[in-house]
Amino acid sequence: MHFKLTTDPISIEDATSRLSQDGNGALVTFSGHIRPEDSFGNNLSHMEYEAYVEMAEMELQKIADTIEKRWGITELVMLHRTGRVEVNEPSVVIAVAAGHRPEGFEACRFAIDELKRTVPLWKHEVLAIPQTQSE
Amino acid sequence: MHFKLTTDPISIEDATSRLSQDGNGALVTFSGHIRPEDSFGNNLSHMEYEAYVEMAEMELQKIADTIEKRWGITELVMLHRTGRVEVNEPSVVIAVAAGHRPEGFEACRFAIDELKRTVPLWKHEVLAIPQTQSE
Amino acid sequence: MAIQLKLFSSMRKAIGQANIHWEQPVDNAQQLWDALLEKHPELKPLSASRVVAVNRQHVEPNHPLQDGDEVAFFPPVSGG
Amino acid sequence: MAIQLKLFSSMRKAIGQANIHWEQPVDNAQQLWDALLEKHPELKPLSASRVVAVNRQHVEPNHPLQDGDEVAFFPPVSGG
Repeated sequence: MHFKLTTDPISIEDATSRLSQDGNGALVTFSGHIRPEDSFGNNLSHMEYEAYVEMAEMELQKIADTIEKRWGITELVMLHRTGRVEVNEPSVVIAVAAGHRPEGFEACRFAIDELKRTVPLWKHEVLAIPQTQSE
Repeated sequence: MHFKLTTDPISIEDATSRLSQDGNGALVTFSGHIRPEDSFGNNLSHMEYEAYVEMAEMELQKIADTIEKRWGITELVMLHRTGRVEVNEPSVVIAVAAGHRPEGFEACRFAIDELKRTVPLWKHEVLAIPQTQSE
Repeated sequence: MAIQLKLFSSMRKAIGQANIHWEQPVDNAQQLWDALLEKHPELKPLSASRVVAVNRQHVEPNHPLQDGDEVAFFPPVSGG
Repeated sequence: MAIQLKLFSSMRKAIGQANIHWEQPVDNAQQLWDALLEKHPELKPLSASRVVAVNRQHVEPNHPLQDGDEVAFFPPVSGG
Protein backbone atom coordinates (compact mmCIF):
# COMPACT_ATOMS: atom_id res chain seq x y z
CA MET A 1 0.00 0.00 0.00
CA HIS A 2 1.37 3.37 -1.00
CA PHE A 3 -0.20 6.81 -1.18
CA LYS A 4 1.14 10.22 -1.98
CA LEU A 5 -0.13 13.79 -2.21
CA THR A 6 2.19 15.71 -4.47
CA THR A 7 2.56 18.90 -6.45
CA ASP A 8 4.55 16.97 -9.09
CA PRO A 9 2.94 15.34 -12.13
CA ILE A 10 1.68 11.80 -11.52
CA SER A 11 1.11 8.94 -13.95
CA ILE A 12 -0.29 5.43 -14.19
CA GLU A 13 3.29 4.21 -14.54
CA ASP A 14 4.24 5.88 -11.25
CA ALA A 15 1.48 3.92 -9.63
CA THR A 16 1.93 0.52 -11.29
CA SER A 17 5.70 0.56 -10.80
CA ARG A 18 5.05 0.43 -7.05
CA LEU A 19 2.86 -2.67 -7.26
CA SER A 20 4.05 -6.24 -7.04
CA GLN A 21 2.47 -8.21 -9.87
CA ASP A 22 3.82 -11.49 -8.51
CA GLY A 23 0.97 -13.95 -8.15
CA ASN A 24 -1.58 -11.29 -9.10
CA GLY A 25 -3.50 -12.03 -12.28
CA ALA A 26 -5.31 -8.70 -12.58
CA LEU A 27 -4.20 -5.10 -12.58
CA VAL A 28 -6.83 -2.35 -12.70
CA THR A 29 -6.03 1.35 -12.85
CA PHE A 30 -8.12 4.49 -12.77
CA SER A 31 -6.97 8.00 -13.52
CA GLY A 32 -9.10 11.12 -13.31
CA HIS A 33 -8.18 13.92 -15.67
CA ILE A 34 -8.97 17.63 -15.73
CA ARG A 35 -11.65 18.21 -18.32
CA PRO A 36 -11.22 21.27 -20.54
CA GLU A 37 -14.58 22.83 -19.62
CA ASP A 38 -16.56 23.44 -16.45
CA SER A 39 -20.17 22.28 -16.14
CA PHE A 40 -21.39 25.47 -17.84
CA GLY A 41 -19.18 24.97 -20.86
CA ASN A 42 -16.66 27.66 -19.90
CA ASN A 43 -13.05 26.94 -20.85
CA LEU A 44 -10.77 26.12 -17.95
CA SER A 45 -7.31 27.57 -17.66
CA HIS A 46 -6.37 24.97 -15.05
CA MET A 47 -7.47 23.45 -11.75
CA GLU A 48 -6.12 24.19 -8.27
CA TYR A 49 -6.30 21.44 -5.63
CA GLU A 50 -6.18 22.16 -1.94
CA ALA A 51 -5.62 19.47 0.69
CA TYR A 52 -5.86 19.02 4.43
CA VAL A 53 -2.76 16.90 4.12
CA GLU A 54 -2.51 15.26 7.53
CA MET A 55 -6.17 14.27 7.58
CA ALA A 56 -6.12 13.21 3.92
CA GLU A 57 -3.36 10.73 4.70
CA MET A 58 -5.42 9.25 7.53
CA GLU A 59 -8.47 8.93 5.28
CA LEU A 60 -6.42 7.29 2.52
CA GLN A 61 -5.12 4.81 5.07
CA LYS A 62 -8.70 4.00 6.09
CA ILE A 63 -9.58 3.26 2.46
CA ALA A 64 -6.57 0.95 2.20
CA ASP A 65 -7.54 -0.81 5.43
CA THR A 66 -11.08 -1.39 4.20
CA ILE A 67 -9.85 -2.77 0.88
CA GLU A 68 -7.49 -5.18 2.61
CA LYS A 69 -10.24 -6.31 4.98
CA ARG A 70 -12.93 -6.65 2.31
CA TRP A 71 -10.98 -8.13 -0.61
CA GLY A 72 -7.66 -9.23 0.92
CA ILE A 73 -5.90 -6.83 -1.43
CA THR A 74 -2.69 -5.19 -0.23
CA GLU A 75 -1.27 -4.06 -3.57
CA LEU A 76 -2.87 -0.64 -3.81
CA VAL A 77 -1.44 2.73 -4.84
CA MET A 78 -3.26 6.07 -4.61
CA LEU A 79 -1.66 9.27 -5.91
CA HIS A 80 -3.30 12.70 -5.87
CA ARG A 81 -2.06 16.06 -7.08
CA THR A 82 -2.20 19.22 -5.01
CA GLY A 83 -1.73 22.75 -6.29
CA ARG A 84 -2.01 23.55 -9.96
CA VAL A 85 -3.03 20.82 -12.42
CA GLU A 86 -3.31 21.50 -16.14
CA VAL A 87 -6.19 20.53 -18.41
CA ASN A 88 -6.05 16.83 -19.48
CA GLU A 89 -3.45 15.99 -16.81
CA PRO A 90 -4.42 13.39 -14.22
CA SER A 91 -5.27 14.78 -10.79
CA VAL A 92 -5.64 11.31 -9.30
CA VAL A 93 -4.26 7.88 -10.16
CA ILE A 94 -5.26 4.62 -8.48
CA ALA A 95 -3.80 1.18 -9.22
CA VAL A 96 -4.81 -2.17 -7.74
CA ALA A 97 -3.19 -5.58 -8.29
CA ALA A 98 -5.49 -8.46 -7.38
CA GLY A 99 -5.68 -12.20 -7.78
CA HIS A 100 -8.57 -12.01 -10.22
CA ARG A 101 -10.41 -9.32 -12.11
CA PRO A 102 -13.72 -9.09 -10.22
CA GLU A 103 -12.09 -7.97 -6.98
CA GLY A 104 -9.59 -5.85 -8.90
CA PHE A 105 -12.37 -3.84 -10.56
CA GLU A 106 -14.43 -3.65 -7.37
CA ALA A 107 -11.54 -2.48 -5.20
CA CYS A 108 -10.36 0.13 -7.71
CA ARG A 109 -13.87 1.51 -8.10
CA PHE A 110 -14.33 1.53 -4.33
CA ALA A 111 -11.03 3.37 -3.84
CA ILE A 112 -11.92 6.26 -6.16
CA ASP A 113 -15.52 6.48 -4.92
CA GLU A 114 -14.35 6.59 -1.29
CA LEU A 115 -11.60 9.05 -2.08
CA LYS A 116 -14.13 11.42 -3.61
CA ARG A 117 -16.46 10.95 -0.64
CA THR A 118 -14.11 11.14 2.34
CA VAL A 119 -10.63 12.49 1.61
CA PRO A 120 -10.30 16.22 2.44
CA LEU A 121 -9.29 17.60 -0.94
CA TRP A 122 -10.96 20.46 -2.76
CA LYS A 123 -10.78 21.53 -6.35
CA HIS A 124 -11.01 25.10 -7.53
CA GLU A 125 -11.66 25.79 -11.18
CA VAL A 126 -9.66 28.60 -12.71
CA LEU A 127 -11.38 29.81 -15.87
CA ALA A 128 -9.51 30.92 -18.95
CA ILE A 129 -9.85 34.66 -19.49
CA PRO A 130 -11.21 35.17 -22.99
CA GLN A 131 -8.92 37.19 -25.25
CA THR A 132 -10.26 40.63 -26.08
CA GLN A 133 -11.11 40.50 -29.73
CA SER A 134 -9.50 43.10 -31.91
CA GLU A 135 -11.88 44.88 -34.26
CA MET B 1 -10.65 2.26 -31.36
CA HIS B 2 -7.54 0.19 -31.79
CA PHE B 3 -6.86 -3.50 -31.33
CA LYS B 4 -3.85 -5.68 -31.94
CA LEU B 5 -2.87 -9.32 -31.60
CA THR B 6 0.88 -9.50 -31.28
CA THR B 7 3.77 -11.75 -30.34
CA ASP B 8 5.60 -8.71 -28.92
CA PRO B 9 5.35 -7.61 -25.27
CA ILE B 10 2.44 -5.29 -24.56
CA SER B 11 1.96 -2.72 -21.79
CA ILE B 12 -0.56 -0.34 -20.29
CA GLU B 13 1.49 2.51 -21.74
CA ASP B 14 1.18 1.01 -25.24
CA ALA B 15 -2.56 1.12 -24.78
CA THR B 16 -3.00 4.50 -23.12
CA SER B 17 -0.65 6.24 -25.56
CA ARG B 18 -3.18 5.45 -28.30
CA LEU B 19 -6.08 7.09 -26.48
CA SER B 20 -7.11 10.70 -26.73
CA GLN B 21 -7.63 12.06 -23.22
CA ASP B 22 -9.03 15.31 -24.56
CA GLY B 23 -12.38 16.00 -22.94
CA ASN B 24 -12.35 12.61 -21.20
CA GLY B 25 -12.29 12.81 -17.42
CA ALA B 26 -11.77 9.12 -16.72
CA LEU B 27 -9.25 6.57 -17.89
CA VAL B 28 -9.67 2.95 -16.79
CA THR B 29 -7.24 0.18 -17.68
CA PHE B 30 -7.19 -3.55 -17.10
CA SER B 31 -4.28 -5.90 -17.65
CA GLY B 32 -4.35 -9.64 -17.16
CA HIS B 33 -1.07 -11.24 -16.14
CA ILE B 34 0.22 -14.81 -16.24
CA ARG B 35 0.05 -16.21 -12.73
CA PRO B 36 3.05 -18.30 -11.61
CA GLU B 37 1.01 -21.41 -10.80
CA ASP B 38 -1.77 -23.39 -12.44
CA SER B 39 -5.00 -24.19 -10.59
CA PHE B 40 -3.38 -27.27 -9.01
CA GLY B 41 -0.46 -25.27 -7.60
CA ASN B 42 2.07 -26.52 -10.18
CA ASN B 43 4.71 -24.00 -11.24
CA LEU B 44 4.33 -22.64 -14.73
CA SER B 45 7.24 -22.24 -17.07
CA HIS B 46 5.21 -19.95 -19.33
CA MET B 47 1.95 -19.71 -21.23
CA GLU B 48 1.35 -20.23 -24.96
CA TYR B 49 -1.52 -18.37 -26.64
CA GLU B 50 -3.09 -19.52 -29.88
CA ALA B 51 -5.43 -17.33 -31.94
CA TYR B 52 -7.82 -17.64 -34.84
CA VAL B 53 -6.55 -14.27 -35.92
CA GLU B 54 -9.03 -13.26 -38.64
CA MET B 55 -12.04 -14.21 -36.54
CA ALA B 56 -10.55 -12.69 -33.37
CA GLU B 57 -10.29 -9.34 -35.12
CA MET B 58 -13.94 -9.52 -36.14
CA GLU B 59 -14.99 -10.37 -32.57
CA LEU B 60 -12.89 -7.52 -31.13
CA GLN B 61 -14.58 -5.17 -33.57
CA LYS B 62 -17.99 -6.37 -32.33
CA ILE B 63 -16.99 -5.58 -28.75
CA ALA B 64 -15.90 -2.09 -29.78
CA ASP B 65 -19.17 -1.56 -31.68
CA THR B 66 -21.23 -2.60 -28.66
CA ILE B 67 -19.25 -0.29 -26.36
CA GLU B 68 -19.73 2.64 -28.70
CA LYS B 69 -23.45 1.91 -28.98
CA ARG B 70 -24.05 1.32 -25.27
CA TRP B 71 -21.85 4.00 -23.67
CA GLY B 72 -20.93 6.31 -26.55
CA ILE B 73 -17.27 5.48 -25.94
CA THR B 74 -14.91 5.45 -28.92
CA GLU B 75 -11.58 5.69 -27.09
CA LEU B 76 -10.89 2.01 -26.56
CA VAL B 77 -7.72 -0.03 -27.00
CA MET B 78 -7.47 -3.82 -26.72
CA LEU B 79 -4.11 -5.60 -27.01
CA HIS B 80 -3.59 -9.36 -26.70
CA ARG B 81 -0.47 -11.45 -26.89
CA THR B 82 -0.13 -14.56 -29.02
CA GLY B 83 2.61 -17.16 -28.75
CA ARG B 84 4.80 -17.42 -25.67
CA VAL B 85 4.07 -15.18 -22.66
CA GLU B 86 6.24 -15.32 -19.54
CA VAL B 87 4.99 -15.52 -15.96
CA ASN B 88 3.87 -12.12 -14.59
CA GLU B 89 3.80 -10.55 -18.06
CA PRO B 90 0.47 -9.19 -19.28
CA SER B 91 -1.28 -11.34 -21.87
CA VAL B 92 -4.02 -8.76 -22.37
CA VAL B 93 -4.29 -5.00 -21.87
CA ILE B 94 -7.46 -2.94 -22.22
CA ALA B 95 -7.74 0.83 -21.85
CA VAL B 96 -10.84 3.00 -22.02
CA ALA B 97 -11.10 6.79 -21.90
CA ALA B 98 -14.57 8.01 -20.96
CA GLY B 99 -16.31 11.20 -19.95
CA HIS B 100 -16.89 10.01 -16.41
CA ARG B 101 -15.83 7.09 -14.27
CA PRO B 102 -19.01 4.98 -14.08
CA GLU B 103 -19.11 4.30 -17.81
CA GLY B 104 -15.31 4.00 -17.90
CA PHE B 105 -15.34 1.18 -15.36
CA GLU B 106 -18.38 -0.48 -16.91
CA ALA B 107 -17.01 -0.41 -20.45
CA CYS B 108 -13.57 -1.68 -19.40
CA ARG B 109 -15.10 -4.53 -17.42
CA PHE B 110 -17.44 -5.35 -20.29
CA ALA B 111 -14.53 -5.41 -22.75
CA ILE B 112 -12.48 -7.96 -20.81
CA ASP B 113 -15.52 -10.09 -19.94
CA GLU B 114 -16.62 -10.19 -23.57
CA LEU B 115 -13.10 -10.84 -24.81
CA LYS B 116 -12.87 -13.87 -22.55
CA ARG B 117 -16.30 -15.06 -23.67
CA THR B 118 -16.22 -14.55 -27.43
CA VAL B 119 -12.78 -13.91 -28.92
CA PRO B 120 -11.19 -17.07 -30.37
CA LEU B 121 -7.99 -17.26 -28.32
CA TRP B 122 -6.76 -20.26 -26.35
CA LYS B 123 -4.17 -20.50 -23.65
CA HIS B 124 -1.94 -23.52 -23.08
CA GLU B 125 -0.10 -23.84 -19.81
CA VAL B 126 3.48 -25.05 -20.06
CA LEU B 127 4.57 -26.43 -16.71
CA ALA B 128 8.06 -25.99 -15.33
CA ILE B 129 9.92 -29.31 -15.34
CA PRO B 130 11.09 -29.91 -11.77
CA GLN B 131 14.86 -30.26 -11.46
CA THR B 132 15.98 -33.80 -10.69
CA GLN B 133 17.32 -33.69 -7.18
CA SER B 134 20.86 -34.94 -6.69
CA GLU B 135 21.28 -37.41 -3.81
CA MET C 1 -17.40 -28.84 -52.99
CA ALA C 2 -14.33 -27.18 -51.49
CA ILE C 3 -14.25 -26.22 -47.82
CA GLN C 4 -11.34 -24.74 -45.94
CA LEU C 5 -11.47 -26.53 -42.60
CA LYS C 6 -9.59 -25.09 -39.62
CA LEU C 7 -8.97 -26.69 -36.24
CA PHE C 8 -7.70 -24.91 -33.14
CA SER C 9 -6.40 -25.73 -29.68
CA SER C 10 -7.34 -29.24 -28.45
CA MET C 11 -8.98 -30.08 -31.82
CA ARG C 12 -5.81 -29.21 -33.67
CA LYS C 13 -3.65 -31.09 -31.19
CA ALA C 14 -5.87 -34.22 -31.29
CA ILE C 15 -5.25 -34.80 -34.98
CA GLY C 16 -1.98 -32.91 -35.36
CA GLN C 17 -3.32 -30.74 -38.19
CA ALA C 18 -4.52 -27.13 -38.26
CA ASN C 19 -5.83 -26.89 -41.84
CA ILE C 20 -7.66 -29.43 -43.99
CA HIS C 21 -8.80 -28.96 -47.55
CA TRP C 22 -12.16 -30.71 -47.51
CA GLU C 23 -13.89 -31.89 -50.73
CA GLN C 24 -16.39 -34.57 -49.65
CA PRO C 25 -19.93 -33.15 -50.02
CA VAL C 26 -21.71 -32.20 -46.78
CA ASP C 27 -24.90 -30.20 -46.19
CA ASN C 28 -24.12 -28.51 -42.92
CA ALA C 29 -21.54 -28.06 -40.16
CA GLN C 30 -22.82 -31.01 -38.13
CA GLN C 31 -22.41 -33.35 -41.12
CA LEU C 32 -18.92 -32.07 -41.63
CA TRP C 33 -18.03 -32.77 -38.00
CA ASP C 34 -19.53 -36.28 -38.22
CA ALA C 35 -17.58 -37.03 -41.38
CA LEU C 36 -14.42 -35.68 -39.74
CA LEU C 37 -15.01 -37.99 -36.74
CA GLU C 38 -15.07 -41.01 -39.05
CA LYS C 39 -11.60 -40.15 -40.29
CA HIS C 40 -10.33 -38.98 -36.89
CA PRO C 41 -12.10 -40.87 -34.08
CA GLU C 42 -9.60 -39.30 -31.65
CA LEU C 43 -11.75 -36.14 -31.88
CA LYS C 44 -14.75 -37.94 -30.38
CA PRO C 45 -14.03 -36.96 -26.73
CA LEU C 46 -14.07 -33.31 -27.84
CA SER C 47 -17.54 -33.41 -29.43
CA ALA C 48 -19.33 -32.15 -26.34
CA SER C 49 -17.31 -28.92 -26.14
CA ARG C 50 -17.22 -28.25 -29.89
CA VAL C 51 -17.76 -24.67 -31.09
CA VAL C 52 -18.40 -23.99 -34.78
CA ALA C 53 -17.65 -20.91 -36.84
CA VAL C 54 -18.46 -20.48 -40.51
CA ASN C 55 -16.73 -17.70 -42.38
CA ARG C 56 -15.47 -16.38 -39.00
CA GLN C 57 -18.93 -16.11 -37.46
CA HIS C 58 -20.31 -18.25 -34.65
CA VAL C 59 -23.10 -20.47 -36.04
CA GLU C 60 -25.40 -23.28 -34.94
CA PRO C 61 -24.35 -26.84 -35.87
CA ASN C 62 -27.11 -27.12 -38.50
CA HIS C 63 -25.73 -24.10 -40.38
CA PRO C 64 -25.79 -24.98 -44.11
CA LEU C 65 -22.44 -25.03 -45.91
CA GLN C 66 -21.60 -23.77 -49.36
CA ASP C 67 -18.72 -24.21 -51.70
CA GLY C 68 -15.81 -22.01 -50.63
CA ASP C 69 -16.83 -21.71 -46.97
CA GLU C 70 -14.23 -21.45 -44.22
CA VAL C 71 -15.31 -23.70 -41.36
CA ALA C 72 -13.58 -23.78 -37.97
CA PHE C 73 -13.99 -26.18 -35.05
CA PHE C 74 -12.54 -25.31 -31.68
CA PRO C 75 -13.10 -25.75 -27.94
CA PRO C 76 -14.52 -22.91 -25.81
CA VAL C 77 -12.25 -19.88 -25.96
CA SER C 78 -9.83 -19.19 -23.09
CA GLY C 79 -8.12 -15.89 -23.88
CA GLY C 80 -7.43 -13.01 -21.57
CA MET D 1 -8.13 26.71 26.35
CA ALA D 2 -6.01 26.57 23.19
CA ILE D 3 -7.47 25.22 19.96
CA GLN D 4 -5.77 25.09 16.62
CA LEU D 5 -8.52 26.03 14.19
CA LYS D 6 -8.14 25.27 10.51
CA LEU D 7 -10.30 26.41 7.62
CA PHE D 8 -10.25 25.05 4.09
CA SER D 9 -11.61 25.87 0.66
CA SER D 10 -14.63 28.22 0.69
CA MET D 11 -14.35 28.65 4.51
CA ARG D 12 -10.74 29.74 4.18
CA LYS D 13 -11.51 32.02 1.25
CA ALA D 14 -14.49 33.63 3.01
CA ILE D 15 -12.38 35.01 5.85
CA GLY D 16 -9.00 35.03 4.11
CA GLN D 17 -7.34 32.97 6.83
CA ALA D 18 -6.38 29.29 6.98
CA ASN D 19 -5.21 29.00 10.59
CA ILE D 20 -6.55 30.60 13.76
CA HIS D 21 -5.20 30.20 17.25
CA TRP D 22 -8.39 30.04 19.29
CA GLU D 23 -8.42 30.70 23.07
CA GLN D 24 -12.04 31.61 23.92
CA PRO D 25 -13.58 28.71 25.92
CA VAL D 26 -16.09 26.53 24.03
CA ASP D 27 -17.62 23.16 24.95
CA ASN D 28 -18.04 21.58 21.56
CA ALA D 29 -17.51 22.05 17.83
CA GLN D 30 -20.92 23.63 17.30
CA GLN D 31 -20.20 26.31 19.93
CA LEU D 32 -16.86 27.00 18.26
CA TRP D 33 -18.57 27.46 14.90
CA ASP D 34 -21.18 29.78 16.44
CA ALA D 35 -18.49 31.86 18.13
CA LEU D 36 -16.56 32.00 14.86
CA LEU D 37 -19.69 33.22 13.04
CA GLU D 38 -19.97 36.14 15.45
CA LYS D 39 -16.51 37.28 14.47
CA HIS D 40 -16.91 36.38 10.81
CA PRO D 41 -20.56 36.72 9.73
CA GLU D 42 -19.36 36.23 6.15
CA LEU D 43 -19.18 32.50 7.00
CA LYS D 44 -22.93 32.35 7.63
CA PRO D 45 -23.90 31.29 4.06
CA LEU D 46 -21.56 28.32 4.43
CA SER D 47 -23.14 26.95 7.63
CA ALA D 48 -25.41 24.51 5.83
CA SER D 49 -22.57 22.71 4.08
CA ARG D 50 -20.16 22.76 7.03
CA VAL D 51 -18.13 19.61 7.73
CA VAL D 52 -16.26 19.28 11.04
CA ALA D 53 -13.13 17.31 11.86
CA VAL D 54 -11.50 17.13 15.28
CA ASN D 55 -7.94 15.85 15.46
CA ARG D 56 -8.26 14.84 11.80
CA GLN D 57 -11.34 12.67 12.32
CA HIS D 58 -14.84 13.39 11.05
CA VAL D 59 -17.09 14.13 14.04
CA GLU D 60 -20.64 15.24 14.83
CA PRO D 61 -21.16 18.96 15.61
CA ASN D 62 -21.76 18.24 19.30
CA HIS D 63 -18.35 16.61 19.63
CA PRO D 64 -16.78 17.91 22.89
CA LEU D 65 -13.55 19.88 22.60
CA GLN D 66 -10.47 19.73 24.80
CA ASP D 67 -7.45 21.89 25.27
CA GLY D 68 -4.97 21.25 22.48
CA ASP D 69 -7.50 19.96 19.95
CA GLU D 70 -7.07 20.58 16.23
CA VAL D 71 -10.45 21.55 14.79
CA ALA D 72 -11.13 21.93 11.07
CA PHE D 73 -14.15 23.34 9.24
CA PHE D 74 -14.54 22.80 5.54
CA PRO D 75 -17.16 22.33 2.82
CA PRO D 76 -17.90 18.88 1.36
CA VAL D 77 -14.78 17.43 -0.19
CA SER D 78 -14.32 17.56 -3.97
CA GLY D 79 -11.12 15.69 -4.72
CA GLY D 80 -10.47 13.16 -7.45
